[in-house]
Amino acid sequence: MKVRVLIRPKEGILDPQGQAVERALPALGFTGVESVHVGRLVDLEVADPACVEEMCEQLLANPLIEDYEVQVDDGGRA
Amino acid sequence: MKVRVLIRPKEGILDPQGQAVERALPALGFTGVESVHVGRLVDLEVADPACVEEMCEQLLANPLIEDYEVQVDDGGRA
Amino acid sequence: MKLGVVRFPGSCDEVDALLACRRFGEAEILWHRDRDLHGVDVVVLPGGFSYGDYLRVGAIARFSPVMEAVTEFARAGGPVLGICNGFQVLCEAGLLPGALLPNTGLRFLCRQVEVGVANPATAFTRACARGERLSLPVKHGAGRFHASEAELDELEAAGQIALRYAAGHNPNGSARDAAGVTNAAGNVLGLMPHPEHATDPLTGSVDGGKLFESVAQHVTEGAAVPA
Amino acid sequence: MSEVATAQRHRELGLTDSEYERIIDKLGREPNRVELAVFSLMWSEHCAYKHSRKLLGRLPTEGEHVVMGPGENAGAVDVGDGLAVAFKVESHNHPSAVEPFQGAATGVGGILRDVFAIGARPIAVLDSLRFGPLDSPRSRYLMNGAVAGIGHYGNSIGVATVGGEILFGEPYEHNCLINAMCVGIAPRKRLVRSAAAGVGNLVVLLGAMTGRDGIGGASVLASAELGEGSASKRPSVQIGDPFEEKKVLECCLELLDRELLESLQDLGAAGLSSSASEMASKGEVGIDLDVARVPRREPGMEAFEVMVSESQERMLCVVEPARLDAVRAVCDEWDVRCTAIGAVTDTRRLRVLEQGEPVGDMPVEALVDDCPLYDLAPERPPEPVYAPPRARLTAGADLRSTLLALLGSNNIASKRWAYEQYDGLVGSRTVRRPGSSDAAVLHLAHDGASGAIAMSIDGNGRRVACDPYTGAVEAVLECARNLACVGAEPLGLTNCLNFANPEKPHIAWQLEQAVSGLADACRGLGVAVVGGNVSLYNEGGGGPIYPTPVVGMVGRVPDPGSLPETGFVEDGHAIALLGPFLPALAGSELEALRGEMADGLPELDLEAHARALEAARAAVRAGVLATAHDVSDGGLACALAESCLAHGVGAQVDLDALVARVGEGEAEADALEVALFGEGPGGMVVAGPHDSVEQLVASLAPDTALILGETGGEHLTVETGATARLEIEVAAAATAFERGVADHFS
Ligand SMILES: Nc1ncnc2c1ncn2[C@@H]1O[C@H](COP(=O)(O)OP(=O)(O)O)[C@@H](O)[C@H]1O
Ligand SMILES: [Mg+2]
Repeated sequence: MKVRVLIRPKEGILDPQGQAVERALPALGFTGVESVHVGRLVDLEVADPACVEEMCEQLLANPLIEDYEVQVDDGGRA
Repeated sequence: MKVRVLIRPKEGILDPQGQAVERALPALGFTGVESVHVGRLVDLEVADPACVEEMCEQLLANPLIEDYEVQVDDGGRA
Repeated sequence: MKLGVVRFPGSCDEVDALLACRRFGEAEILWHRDRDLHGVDVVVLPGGFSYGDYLRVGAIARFSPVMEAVTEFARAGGPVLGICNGFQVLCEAGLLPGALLPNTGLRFLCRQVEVGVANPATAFTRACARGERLSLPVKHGAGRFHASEAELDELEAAGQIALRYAAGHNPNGSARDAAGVTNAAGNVLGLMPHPEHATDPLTGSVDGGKLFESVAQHVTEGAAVPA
Repeated sequence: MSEVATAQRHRELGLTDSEYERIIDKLGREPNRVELAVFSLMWSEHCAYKHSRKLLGRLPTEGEHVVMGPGENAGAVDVGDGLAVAFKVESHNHPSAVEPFQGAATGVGGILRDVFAIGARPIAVLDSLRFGPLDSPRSRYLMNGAVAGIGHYGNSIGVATVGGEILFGEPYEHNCLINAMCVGIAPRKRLVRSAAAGVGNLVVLLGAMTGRDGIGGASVLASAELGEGSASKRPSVQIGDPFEEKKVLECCLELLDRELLESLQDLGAAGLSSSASEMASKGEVGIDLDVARVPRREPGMEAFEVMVSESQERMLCVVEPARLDAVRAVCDEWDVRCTAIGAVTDTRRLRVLEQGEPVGDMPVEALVDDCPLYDLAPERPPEPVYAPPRARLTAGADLRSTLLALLGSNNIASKRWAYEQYDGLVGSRTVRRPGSSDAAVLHLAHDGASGAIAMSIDGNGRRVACDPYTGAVEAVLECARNLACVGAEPLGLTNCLNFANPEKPHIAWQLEQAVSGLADACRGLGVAVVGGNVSLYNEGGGGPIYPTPVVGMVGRVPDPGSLPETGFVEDGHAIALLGPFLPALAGSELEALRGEMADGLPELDLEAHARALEAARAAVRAGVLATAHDVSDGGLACALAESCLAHGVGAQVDLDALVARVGEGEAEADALEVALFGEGPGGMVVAGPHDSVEQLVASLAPDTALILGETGGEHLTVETGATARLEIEVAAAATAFERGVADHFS
């Protein structure tokens, strides 16, 4: 089954990448953009989606600094 | 409006990150995982979601090597 | 004193660490697949890019077979030094508090910095005086030490932030200018600067030798760290 | 395939009709798809050097230090104690113009492979980069990406990036140059050649899986002008994987240490096609390859795609069948993929099979040696080829503001912003890191040799554009002077010839002149060329690049323990100017800042320069100098200012003698300006205790040695007679110098 994991910097943790993007946008003519955050996306195919949570805890995310969200593509809308 | 951009290595482009994760998982006891790809996730709030496409082309993604998918959070399910 | 330097696939500074160690004792390379530590007195996790660090620095390396033995060794009070990537691995493995994030400048930085010894009572700083300044190189892209404010207060109170960047020398935005952090017992030190690259007058400063001298004392005189 | 379709296809692949005829002639029939793909790449400029090979014959390639000359993956010279130093420079210009980060990263990956392909452990990388001026966003984008990419690859694989140069000019705006040089070290007995040998031996592929990377890259990206259509060619960006290469590198060196390989070759441009045919050609054998055995990253790849894929981080080796298991065991230990994909035959043909069925069959000689070589039709251009640079200095600026403008200009300002992104220390050999020396110095104690090696990479395209012959000579001299500043004598030279379209007569003239200049300079200094690379067709939308021969040199330093610094180290040292330095404004940075460009550079006397280099080297080796710094861009004033700002030590100098040397013809004010900011080869600023410097100067002819003054204070003060003509606080000079480039990226 296809699974998508969204990993984001925990709230309150400085996200210089997000800030850099936010600063760069106006120069390109994009205004009205805020709260930019950059995280990671992991797509995978797995036999048993139940173990993805555990994978995140152990490897894909660092729970000290990151939040994660698991989305299982059950064929319909993610 | 909240927008989420999913950025992934283009198909056929080498994805060393995905490979590294895929090879690490069995050692942790996670079997049956394949097609791992690692990409980036950008969350942002924007007044006019119509311009996000253009932002991806110009800054957020590298269209030469990455595909992107824009998801607008219209209040309901993304 | 016998030191073991762990080589992960993708380690880069393991030979540098080995050469530095050999100035102060015997030293050998431990392969990431090793399950025992060949009886070494000190373990060094070197800098470099273990497993390419493609997911998150240090994330994959901590699952190497050798890390089980290192964890056991550290928990039993054995001295463990994590340099740069090794620091990152120790945090990921939970042997040290906190985490290391990308530098605030978002770029890799290689430069000489000044570091002050904030706690001279750890296994790796006991040959230093409190407040002593060391000139050491840094070279990393993800060295910004992070922990919660409460945790940082605790670490500071307990003397676990053993090394601090001197004013104006913090290269990465580390909280509280933390350059090197120990576990509560003081036998595990992780630091972003590279002491192994500061042991030869020909290639730079020799201040990094202080860390190796410290651990040599620690090994020969016993673990009783002077208060 | 219909005849018409085929005809179009060969042209699309970059083959001319007559080249296609020749292929038919060599094969005795029409090529099939696989063969056409292989031929088109093997006969591309990039692989066949069809417009440069004849010229390259002029370069001297033999010398007492040479262990391996051009023709192997990298050249090698002897450094004593049974050790050899291998090095080569290579370009990755076109890929970097498309995607600077990955282009530059894979450029580094490629040159590293060339060095470990001959059995040497890479220990240093140097980079030579050219961009448009930094006030252009595109130039900043390219530089930002390229520098990060070089750092990413070198830092991750653990090879120190210890030196380089970055220069700017309008003609590079649409066609940046990314040249990378790698230096490696090996016990001489580990050096290996790429010639395949031993009929019946296995051909084994090591490393990464094969994907559709850079299909057609060599012909399309590297050998054609980047024009409007290039957007459609873009999907062929290759991604570098330094982690994979690190494993492959360690694995290959271990395989060689255990003497398990007969020969070894990297996969570069044209992938398997070129590696296999060159190995077969050098060994005078044939090779059969079965593409079905090649591990693939993607499903559905066709045979021709496998043959021409430029997937990175792969090596090809020849192994005796009985040793295959031992090879496998080493590969397993390093977690490196290892697949026998073919065998050495006695047919002298490259045969491509797919599951045993032949899908291509070509004479090796036709692939490697029979590509037509073209004569250039050089013609000196009747009028200037390049528009002068944009003026950036207001007319009538006084000497102080002129100096500040120069120090802060793109070309002269500190490149700290870039080199701080490179790990220059890994390996524990770096005695002189970037910013602390004109040449990088690496000691060899850990490798079992005494002493150290010094290395430098140089080339000033704008000066070569003013005068291709003299400009090229100067590039060699500058490299040698950088080495002399650390007491190193050159052991060998590598070069990368970055030029525009050689089919145009004036570009051909530049190329011909520059190669002659290189050849003469090498002969004059007694240095052999042990390898190099040619990158042609460097003209994007904005016209041709400046002709840019880049020279890399490696030299030997007997004692790295007492090297001078590039800056003044303490007050009260005597300052002298060594060398037959005769400054002129022609081709100088000042001229460029004023928006002018000379036609022609002053002639120079190579023999005098060779003697002066020898003397400078001897002086440095004598260990009496605290400071030695080469006079280069921005002239003597900039060299002095740089020496002051390195450690914040001021200086007071008197230029009477130099002004007199500059010249009869010039009005006095002009002569001072020329003495301060004029450029030319041969100059070196040195400092040290009065006794030793005065003795040194007295021992040399007056036209090659002048006492200038003394270090000390917080200013750089220049006098003529007893009158101060230019005074500047060292701190102000430092600020201009440090911010000139960095501010563009903040
Ligand atoms: N400008 C040059 N000067 C000297 N040798 C050169 C030059 N250009 C190419 N060569 C030599 O020609 C051979 C082929 O070069 P190249 O195709 O770049 O090799 P590779 O495919 O191994 O990178 C090499 O041995 C190289 O050293
Ligand atoms: Mg090669």
